[in-house]
Amino acid sequence: MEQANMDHAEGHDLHLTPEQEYGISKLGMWLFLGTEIMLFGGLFAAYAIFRAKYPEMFLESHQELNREMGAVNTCILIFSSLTMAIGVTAIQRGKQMLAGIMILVTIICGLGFGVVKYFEYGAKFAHHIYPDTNIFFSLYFMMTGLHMLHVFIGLAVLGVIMVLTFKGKFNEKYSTPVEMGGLYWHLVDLVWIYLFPLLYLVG
Amino acid sequence: MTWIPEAASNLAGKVDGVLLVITLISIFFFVLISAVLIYFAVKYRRRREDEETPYITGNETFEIIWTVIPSILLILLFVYGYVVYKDMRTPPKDAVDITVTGKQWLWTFDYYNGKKTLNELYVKQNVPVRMIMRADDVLHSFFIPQFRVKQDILPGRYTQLWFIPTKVGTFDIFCAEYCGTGHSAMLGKVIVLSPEAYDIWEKGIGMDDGAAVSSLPPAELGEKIYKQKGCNACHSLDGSVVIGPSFKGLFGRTGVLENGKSYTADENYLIASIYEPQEEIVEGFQPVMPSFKGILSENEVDAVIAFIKTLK
Amino acid sequence: MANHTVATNVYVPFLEQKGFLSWFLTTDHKRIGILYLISISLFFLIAGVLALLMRFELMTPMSDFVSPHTYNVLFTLHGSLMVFFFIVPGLAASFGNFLIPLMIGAPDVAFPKLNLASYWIYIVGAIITLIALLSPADTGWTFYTPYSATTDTDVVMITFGVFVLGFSSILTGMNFIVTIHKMRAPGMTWHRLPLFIWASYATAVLQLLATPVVGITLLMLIAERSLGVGFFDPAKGGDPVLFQNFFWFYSHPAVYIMIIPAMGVISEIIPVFARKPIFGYKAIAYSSLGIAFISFLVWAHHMFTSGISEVAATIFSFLTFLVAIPTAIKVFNWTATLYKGSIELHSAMLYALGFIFLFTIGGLTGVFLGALAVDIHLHDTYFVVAHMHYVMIGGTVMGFFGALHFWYPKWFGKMFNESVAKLAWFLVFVGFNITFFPQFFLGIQGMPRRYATYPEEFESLMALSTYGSWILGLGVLIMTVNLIKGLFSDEKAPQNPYGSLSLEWQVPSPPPTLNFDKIPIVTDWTYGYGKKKEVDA
Amino acid sequence: MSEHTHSQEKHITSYKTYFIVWVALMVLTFVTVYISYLDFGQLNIVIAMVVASIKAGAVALFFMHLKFEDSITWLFALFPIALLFLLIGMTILDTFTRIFPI
Ligand code: HEA
Ligand code: HEA
Ligand code: HEC
Ligand code: CUA
Ligand SMILES: [Cu+2]
Repeated sequence: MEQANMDHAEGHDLHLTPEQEYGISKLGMWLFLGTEIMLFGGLFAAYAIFRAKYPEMFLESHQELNREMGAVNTCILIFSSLTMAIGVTAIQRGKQMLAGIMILVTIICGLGFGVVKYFEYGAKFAHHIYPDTNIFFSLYFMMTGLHMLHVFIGLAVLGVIMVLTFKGKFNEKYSTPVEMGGLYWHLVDLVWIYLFPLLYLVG
Repeated sequence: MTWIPEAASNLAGKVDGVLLVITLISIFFFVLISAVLIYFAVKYRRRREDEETPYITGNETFEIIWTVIPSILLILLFVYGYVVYKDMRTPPKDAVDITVTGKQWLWTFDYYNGKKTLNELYVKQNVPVRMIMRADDVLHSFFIPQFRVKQDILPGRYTQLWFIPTKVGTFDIFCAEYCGTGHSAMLGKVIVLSPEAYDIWEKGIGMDDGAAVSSLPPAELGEKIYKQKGCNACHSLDGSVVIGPSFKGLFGRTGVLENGKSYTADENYLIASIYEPQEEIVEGFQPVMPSFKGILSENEVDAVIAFIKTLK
Repeated sequence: MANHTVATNVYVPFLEQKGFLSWFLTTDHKRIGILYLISISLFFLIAGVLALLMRFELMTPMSDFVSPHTYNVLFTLHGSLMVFFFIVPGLAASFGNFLIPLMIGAPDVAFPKLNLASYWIYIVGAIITLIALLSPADTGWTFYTPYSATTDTDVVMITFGVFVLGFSSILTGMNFIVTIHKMRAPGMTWHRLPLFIWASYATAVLQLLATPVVGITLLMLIAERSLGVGFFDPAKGGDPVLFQNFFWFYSHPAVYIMIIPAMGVISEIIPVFARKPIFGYKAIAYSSLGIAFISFLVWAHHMFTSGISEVAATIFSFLTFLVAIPTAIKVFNWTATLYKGSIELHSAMLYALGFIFLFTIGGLTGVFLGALAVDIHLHDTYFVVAHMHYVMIGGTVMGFFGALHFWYPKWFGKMFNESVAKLAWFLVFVGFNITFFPQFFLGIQGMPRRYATYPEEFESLMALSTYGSWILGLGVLIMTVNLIKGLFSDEKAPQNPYGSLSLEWQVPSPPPTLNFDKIPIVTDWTYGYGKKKEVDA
Repeated sequence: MSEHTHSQEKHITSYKTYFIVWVALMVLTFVTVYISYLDFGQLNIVIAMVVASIKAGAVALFFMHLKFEDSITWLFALFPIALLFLLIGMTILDTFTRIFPI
């Protein structure tokens, strides 16, 4: 039987210790990532089916995509994942300045990713390729679009976290938000790791 | 009315077999549970506030019994249901093919012998039929309760079902998949003819169903067509608006079209409305009426118009 | 015996604070529970009135009260509001919020702010859907393509509302899972948890992992309508049946999102009023998880006639039968709990017993539908309508009403009139059966669902069903009035009127803001009723 | 709060580990791109997916610290993936075993 030492539950707020709060947030974040997988899941399932049904269409259409741009974006995103991870370790070690800078670099990379995507979409539209061109492009636009949306949400979240980091709100004792932001950002990377080969390479 | 509709196809009896077995098992469990529940609720009702109750937290033997027995029954039921299903899904080689097209909100049947009917399906008693089905617009579902057959029909792809009609008579065809405003009016009839009667029908020419009908006075023939060819799905006779304008007082009426022009419902207008309904859309209605070109002969259109004239 | 170390220094009931903001910015799980309770009840009443209108139209075969189009709109709204705005958030969000922290001995849920956000997301979704009523969709609650992609009515708005609502469901599910994992009081081991908690946990997993799929599916449908993509449009190479696969991947688990919390409620009510430990605790607890898991594997039983492959149909039929097994276990264990009990027929208990009767009928008719050959005949007939109302009203709504009557004194600190409650129960029970039992026969006879007009041969049973719906409506009305009147009565509810051992009854009624003065130390499970010989861990 | 408060000690991953993982990711990215210019027929997608999964695994295990998480986190990380396979698997099964009468 465990001992109760929970007298601090009195008072106005939930007095959870930072460790408890950390455990709670982390589990919650992972659960949320699970739903994200299922959210993209519908599109992945549609991809699998239509690819098996129309291999030629996929092969032909994917050649319209710009492999180099995709590869560049992959590198940008992987690099941003690295800087994000370094940021997390930095804050866990109490290095606020380094952490802040790393998050800043991550954000810049995210923006860079957006810029490349902007040109990619622009090029597609210029070639009169739209979401209703065929099923491959429907998938392309919806998958990358939903991913882009996640990038933007991630950027907004990281922006806030960065400001707070520079303000010195986080340190080796309390770094939960930075870590959660990091988990989310890595998920964005993770999804792209699949999108890139599926759309650009083996269409 | 019996609790189960008449069994009018070779498949019906088999389906009813499964239905009966499930019903019996269900009644057994339902009666068992209700009886025990009521018995306990009465026998052990609280008589005094301080009654003592035993501390029973479970019993593994019971737990196993009531897991294993239902499991076995359920698996048996699955197998029985599957066996009959397999039968329902496997048409015999010698089945005759009839093509069905469903569109909002009519059925068209194309026969192997080149005939074509609307909303009425003619089949020969004891001859296996395979229906090859396709939709023009949205999902529909071809359902004949007395035959225990049902299959959705989809745009862009064929589906099939089969049956052997065993009883002479007329049975309902329902559209069982929701397909829009006229869904509940998308009704048809399957007419099972004895082999002799079927041969006579087969020999009949054109789309009229037999000489007897053509000899009707035009207005009566028109009324028959109104019901048979599905006009009644969309046009009422009592002035109420279903999907299309009511036929009541239609002849000679003046109105406005979607394109702003006005019109008078004279003979030519009515003929055009039936053959090229999409050309002139009455204001306030949707362009959903199918063309009856190739379905109604000129005589038949004349008959319909004669019928409409009688509706003052 | 659930140990309670509730001190009695300053007791401030959570209902004490007044003012707009104290409600609308509250992070108190009990208040958020009330907000949900009010919202879902409103939707239930609105959608219920729509149902009464529908039944009124169906009294005669012709379409004489409303036009077919209006009828189609009515059942679309009735189904969508009932499913997405009443029954899916339903028990899970209202009673789940109220009870989970209390039952596990925690001051609040794991993420109180997120909890509030979930509620407001629900409201945003509801508002979007209400705006959609300006041009209501006529697709049925299942939004099947291609009809939903082509109809002139506004499908985008209502599906977007449901999409937004989905996030509320997801976040609530996530919140509850974390709460149950991380916030249990010391000594509250998994095998001491009240069964309602197990049920909420299973439900939360379903909400968390099934809801995003319907989200993306509806998004694809919206893209289909607004961007012209063709995933589900055969003319563009798409496949309408794929939509159904995706939709039911969510919507079948969703039916267990609806029922599992109600099963949890029943598992709480029965032991208390029978004064007996629940029979087969572990079997009931794990069967909730079992149901949740298997429910992901059966979705295509809604599609046996849709043109899916026979192989798939066979596999899904088999798995459908499996899902009946954990349910059967629960039903038998509840019944066995009554054995040698000291049974009080309180209104909450009447609802619980009603649940067992009616849900058994609903469940058994589900087995009819799971059987391949029989489903071919019964699919999309009134048999399905009857089945779903037996499980959803006979099951979930009975559980919901039971929960309302059971926890009412705890939640509000007031009492309702018990005799009136019994009368209302009787009307609901009888009215319900008169409304929906005839529909089984209608279905077997072949009467298709979603029919605005119908052949005359079905008239007598349809009319009977309509009369029944009036009795049912009257019952619901009396119950609602009785419960609302109770709020204004002077009768104060005692802390623990039924002698329950569960933690929520060990704090004052209504509970104080942070539930407990001190986190309690739990030394026994929740169901230690009766003369005890040994302690069960 | 009963959830064992012991061993809440965090594992802090070193910068070095991150760099190694990053280099591995870059190499693997290069490999997929390179391979995509060759033709292995049906195998193309298999290879691409295997490589992608290795990369995803590396991100999850090291960048996301999954390697150091408890079993519940693992469960909730893997279960959705299993469900995703179920969704894909069963819809594919359905789509490609259908009967077309003509
Ligand atoms: C609360 C919601 C709920 C619940 C719990 C269930 C429970 C079940 N449902 Fe139901 N169902 C719906 C809500 C629900 N359903 C809805 C809303 C629809 C229609 C959707 C639409 O199209 O609009 C539907 C439709 C539906 C269909 C599709 C019908 C069709 O459209 O053709 C099927 C087919 O298999 C089905 C099966 C089942 C089964 C097998 C169960 C099982 O879980 C039941 C298990 C319970 C028992 C079996 C009873 C207790 C057990 C015993 C007493 C033991 C002994 C029993 C035996 C040995 C048999 N349901
Ligand atoms: C939780 C789910 C739920 C609930 C509780 C209900 C409740 C009811 N349902 Fe519903 N129903 C569905 C879910 C539900 N339904 C779904 C999903 C469908 C399928 C839709 C589709 O096909 O797309 C459906 C379809 C459906 C049909 C089939 C329509 C068709 O296919 O053509 C019918 C027909 O009888 C029906 C009837 C009823 C009735 C009479 C009630 C009664 O229980 C209602 C009881 C009455 C009330 C609750 C009102 C009480 C209030 C008052 C008397 C006034 C007081 C007012 C105020 C205080 C403001 N429902
Ligand atoms: C699917 C529904 C549908 C069916 C079936 C249908 N109609 Fe119509 N009909 C309409 C609609 C909608 C309109 C109004 C829009 C238009 O003018 O096309 C209409 C218009 C008409 C008009 C012009 C009415 C006016 O007020 O100007 C005539 C005449 C007509 N239909 C005859 C028939 C006949 C005859 C049949 C059967 C052989 C038939 N329709 C079957 C839907 C239908
Ligand atoms: Cu055609 Cu319903
Ligand atoms: Cu289901």
